[in-house]
Amino acid sequence: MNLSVKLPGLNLKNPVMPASGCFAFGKEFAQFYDLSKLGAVIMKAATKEQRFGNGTPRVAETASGMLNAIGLQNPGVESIISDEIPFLKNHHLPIIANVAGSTVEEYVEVAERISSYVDAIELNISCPNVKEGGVQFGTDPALAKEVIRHVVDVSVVPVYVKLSPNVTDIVEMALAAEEAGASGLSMINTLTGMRIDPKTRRPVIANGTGGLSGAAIKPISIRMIHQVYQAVTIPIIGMGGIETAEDVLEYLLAGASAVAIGSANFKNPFICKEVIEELPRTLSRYGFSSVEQAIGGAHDEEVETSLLRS
Amino acid sequence: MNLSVKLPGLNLKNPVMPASGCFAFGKEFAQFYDLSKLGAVIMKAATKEQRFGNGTPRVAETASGMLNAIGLQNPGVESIISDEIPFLKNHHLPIIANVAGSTVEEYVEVAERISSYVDAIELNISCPNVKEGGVQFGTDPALAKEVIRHVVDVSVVPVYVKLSPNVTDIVEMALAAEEAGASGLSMINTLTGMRIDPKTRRPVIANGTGGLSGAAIKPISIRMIHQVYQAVTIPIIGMGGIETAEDVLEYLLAGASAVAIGSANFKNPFICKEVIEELPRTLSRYGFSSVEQAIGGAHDEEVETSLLRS
Amino acid sequence: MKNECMTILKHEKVARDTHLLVLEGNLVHDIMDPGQFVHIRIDGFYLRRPVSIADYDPAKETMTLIYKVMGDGTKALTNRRVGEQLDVLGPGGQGFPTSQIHADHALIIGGGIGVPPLYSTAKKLKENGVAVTSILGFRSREDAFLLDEFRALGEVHVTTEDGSLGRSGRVTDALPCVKKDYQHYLSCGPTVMLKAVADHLPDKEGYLSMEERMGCGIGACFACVVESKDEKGYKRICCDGPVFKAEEVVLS
Amino acid sequence: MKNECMTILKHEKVARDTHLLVLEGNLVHDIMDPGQFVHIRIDGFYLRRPVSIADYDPAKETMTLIYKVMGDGTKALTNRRVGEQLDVLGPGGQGFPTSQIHADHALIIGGGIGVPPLYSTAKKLKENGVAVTSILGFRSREDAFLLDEFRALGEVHVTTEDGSLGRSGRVTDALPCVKKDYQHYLSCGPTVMLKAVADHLPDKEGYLSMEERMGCGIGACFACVVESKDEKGYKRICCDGPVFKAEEVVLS
Ligand SMILES: Cc1cc2nc3c(=O)[nH]c(=O)nc-3n(C[C@H](O)[C@H](O)[C@H](O)COP(=O)(O)OP(=O)(O)OC[C@H]3O[C@@H](n4cnc5c(N)ncnc54)[C@H](O)[C@@H]3O)c2cc1C
Ligand SMILES: Cc1cc2nc3c(=O)[nH]c(=O)nc-3n(C[C@H](O)[C@H](O)[C@H](O)COP(=O)(O)OP(=O)(O)OC[C@H]3O[C@@H](n4cnc5c(N)ncnc54)[C@H](O)[C@@H]3O)c2cc1C
Ligand SMILES: Cc1cc2nc3c(=O)[nH]c(=O)nc-3n(C[C@H](O)[C@H](O)[C@H](O)COP(=O)(O)O)c2cc1C
Ligand SMILES: Cc1cc2nc3c(=O)[nH]c(=O)nc-3n(C[C@H](O)[C@H](O)[C@H](O)COP(=O)(O)O)c2cc1C
Ligand code: FES
Ligand code: FES
Repeated sequence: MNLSVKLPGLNLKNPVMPASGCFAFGKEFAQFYDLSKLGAVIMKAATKEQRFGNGTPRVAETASGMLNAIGLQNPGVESIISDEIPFLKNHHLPIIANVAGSTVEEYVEVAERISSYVDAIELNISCPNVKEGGVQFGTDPALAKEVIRHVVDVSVVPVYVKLSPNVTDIVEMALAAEEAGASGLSMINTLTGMRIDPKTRRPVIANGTGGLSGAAIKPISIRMIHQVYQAVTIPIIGMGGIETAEDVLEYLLAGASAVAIGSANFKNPFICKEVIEELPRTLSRYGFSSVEQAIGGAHDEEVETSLLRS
Repeated sequence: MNLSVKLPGLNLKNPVMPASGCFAFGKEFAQFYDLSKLGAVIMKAATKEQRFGNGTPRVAETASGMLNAIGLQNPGVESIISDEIPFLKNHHLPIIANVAGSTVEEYVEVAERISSYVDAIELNISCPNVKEGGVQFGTDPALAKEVIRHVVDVSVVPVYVKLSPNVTDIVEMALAAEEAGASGLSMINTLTGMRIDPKTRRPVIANGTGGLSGAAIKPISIRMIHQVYQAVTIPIIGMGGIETAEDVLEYLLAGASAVAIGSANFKNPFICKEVIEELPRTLSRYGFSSVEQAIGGAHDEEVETSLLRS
Repeated sequence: MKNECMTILKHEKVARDTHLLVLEGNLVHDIMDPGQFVHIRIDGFYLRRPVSIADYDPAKETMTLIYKVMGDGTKALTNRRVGEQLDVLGPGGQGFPTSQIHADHALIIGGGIGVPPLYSTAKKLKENGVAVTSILGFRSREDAFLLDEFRALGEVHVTTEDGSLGRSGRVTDALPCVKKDYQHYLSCGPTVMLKAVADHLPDKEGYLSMEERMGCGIGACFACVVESKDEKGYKRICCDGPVFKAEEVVLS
Repeated sequence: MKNECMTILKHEKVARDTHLLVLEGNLVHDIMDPGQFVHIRIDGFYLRRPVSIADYDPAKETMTLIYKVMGDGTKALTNRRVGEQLDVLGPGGQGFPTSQIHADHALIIGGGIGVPPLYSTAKKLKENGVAVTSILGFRSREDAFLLDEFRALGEVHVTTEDGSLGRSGRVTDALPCVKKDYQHYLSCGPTVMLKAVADHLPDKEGYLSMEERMGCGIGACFACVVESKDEKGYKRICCDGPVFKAEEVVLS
């Protein structure tokens, strides 16, 4: 079974990678399995300087999901380049840098600095958990275009724009990204949510709101990817609630060319490896002979399925 | 324990009511318990003429939730007035009419016709499952204002505007509703989602997309109500994923003055009754002596809680 | 209709991916007709699963369900053990009106997992003095079940898609084999099969049991509608059905 | 660290809302120090639950956990039966470095559900020739557990908030009763208690086991950080801790 997918800057041997922020820089997961099994790896967000993030608690549980407000804690782009990327390079897999910032300048500086060390940039204009920057770039098409254009200009590798689902019109945002020169899209980041603890009468998360991820959000992500796939020509990396190889197939059919697994790594540290191993069986059970064949399948005019119920 | 809440047009003996579309016009649930136990009842959407709704399948299961695309099937406003409301009137409880339409004119006609038979109107500008009308009024503040103004003008009872969560800025929509004369808000309608069946390679729901409801969306609704409570002065009826009396308390603390239970009626037909019965115990366990006392509690400056862990 | 935690008395595999479940509880007294269904809650799943009542015994307060593993919900159901409780809502809907069928002979036509509700239907008919001939279609030999039970009630024609048992083909291919003169047929199976059956037997009085994805299962959500030929224009499968007269509904 | 389905050998109530769980599996061989924890997956809950290892026996491949029902997850855990399997990730983090404590005497200070990890800690210390005195605080008599076990290891002072057992008050109120000369203390309990303890004993070498809400439990998500006084500025409780030197972390 051919699991490989070719995307701008990324030659993936399989379409499955860990999502940004749920895998740090890989070291912790390397004790569980060989990281070279992964299609690629998306690193935790990089900002210009070290960031300490939000107060704790930073996570809360929800029905079939979780909230997080880590607040982009990371050691800063220089430290990532010197201390983290070399470890990942040893595993010979495509590396994607998640780039964040508070201002256009910061985005540009981080992207410029890191792009020559990685295979692609995932431009995070959608983090709902920081006071400045982050999500306002992800909800306003004009602001988005500006930051994307500048980052595309300085980056030596393709730029994938990570979209926020907290918008009225996801297609408009996707088109803005495409027009501004994005090589691909990454969908979706978390939905802004909140839980209140009746004991303390306060939000569970110190930051107040947090980003909702996990199986709960999968239908929203699938819907958005299905819409966006019809509107753009650049490829989509899909994510949100993936836990099984069937979920991967659902994303491929909706229009994703590759997928990322986030919060499910916390439930099961082997999840990426297990999903990759299961994927060929799942694809062939549903009549596919490669990953490429399944991409966008839900949009094909003619479908032949011999799977009848009796 | 005083469970009563007074809202414009609604003297509720308790703050719990079934949500629109999940309880039809009450007859089916009357076989399970006495409807007069309810705080109020929100009827299925009414349109001017009978509507047959969308193709089937109309529902799909998701993690901790469900998608639906019923498509506002209803017998039309005249039939609701003559065949459905009399039955509910027998139970001596406040009746809220959910009003829908494709055009401003239709909304106005339905509201004008039905308002004298009910205690309040829930103006549904947020149904994601119909081709025309519905959600575009719920995502554009200017359009929203127009339809709300006209409906408020013709209605003889207070108008609660049901907001769509599928927007970038829920506060903007809430403020628009308040400015246009709404007496209250109803939050939230469903989030637009999709599931794809790998067997058929097509969306599970005939309509393609459907509205996501259930426990999965509760954190999003709580967040939106928490935001909107700080911005408006009109009361909020909260809904989305309520399954327990603790969930009700979480909504009250976030800023809802009353709540509606939707999809959970399908899991457990007794859910509204059970939650109402459990509510006094839950309130007192967390130190409240009335429902009113809990409303907006998460926004109070000073909180006294003696609940320490040891 | 009741919502009851019923006790699992028996739970065993009867064919490929097909399990028989015997439940005990008060709710059994409310069953009016064969062909009604129950709506089962399965831990960890948001929606209930509708399953037809295959057999029931008010004296013993038991009912039998036969279900096929189609997805995650029915798969999880297979893990429930004898002695445990199952949250059941029902009995729902309108079954086969066996007491209104006054005839010498009736034809039963069941496809796959549509067969179970026809078992108690056939039993009731026989009790009422109506002889029954049955056509039971399955995909393959390993999928077949209840054959002996149906044979005890009358003539049985089996079809399988792969020809591994009985006649090769579909249930409609076996229609010419039925030599008995019957005026009524009662059928349950996938909608395509029901349509084929109805098209083949335009002159007979037919009763069809239909399936659709359900929300509430009690008539309140309008998830399970089917187009009907009456003035109202639609029927809800969960409460107006699942059994309809063939001419009442539009099969597509 | 391993992810293993461990077998439940014992599961019983030991105090109000407090349950003892004995698990068997290979993972026990990986335990380095008392005070490490395991991360337990509970069906139907999205996040794992961290629970300290109260005792362990590599020879028997068993470990003991003691947990209190605090919310829905721990409540669901109480329903798991002897003989069933539990999905456990661990052992995680850094425990109490008992082998590095070279002293005649050490003080153990545990509050409520912070007591369990201190049990194997006290045992290890005693094995290494360090005498232990323990202060164990509970809300009330019905919440107390492991008292006899600690008494078998040395002097024990009990405090309860309502005075129903031992001295009335908090663990810090019992500090003056400790007449033994100790240079080290090892403590686990709510953060407010840890802070009070550290403030009372500024001249002693202290080890604190901390709690925070966790995502991954393995160091990858940065959910569980605490401010630290080193150059890096933070520590992750799940992997750099849960046990820290008192002066390493900023308690607030
Ligand atoms: C009135 C009625 C009677 C039925 N009687 C039987 C029976 O006696 N034996 C039996 O094996 N099956 C019966 N079915 C079909 C049975 O309900 C489905 O096979 C079952 O719901 C599949 O659940 P799942 O979790 O395994 O599949 P999934 O595909 O995971 O289910 C996902 C969702 O789709 C729904 N769904 C999937 N397939 C169907 C279907 N064919 N009809 C309705 N809903 C569906 C499920 O209920 C669930 O909400 C009946 C259906 C209806 C409507
Ligand atoms: C390192 C460590 C060791 C622990 N050891 C023990 C022990 O030995 N015995 C024991 O009874 N408890 C222990 N706890 C606390 C225990 O993890 C929580 O009581 C438990 O997670 C509560 O889960 P719940 O589902 O009952 O509560 P809920 O409130 O429903 O849980 C909701 C979420 O909050 C988290 N959470 C709630 N309270 C805490 C808490 N105090 N600390 C961390 N996360 C929390 C849960 O893990 C879950 O993700 C320990 C915590 C940590 C961090
Ligand atoms: C704890 C946590 C931290 C995250 N950090 C980042 C981040 O730094 N940058 C980013 O673009 N997305 C971040 N995300 C979002 C995920 O990459 C992903 O888009 C989202 O969680 C949806 O996928 P999932 O449902 O599989 O988790 C984070 C998510 C979680 C749960
Ligand atoms: C089957 C179904 C039908 C619905 N029909 C309507 C409707 O007619 N009008 C409306 O305003 N909301 C409708 N809703 C939305 C609910 O009233 C409610 O806002 C939403 O489901 C969130 O609440 P829940 O999570 O408790 O279900 C419907 C929801 C469901 C599940
Ligand atoms: S399933 Fe709700 S009306 Fe039939
Ligand atoms: S819980 Fe993820 S880093 Fe500690």
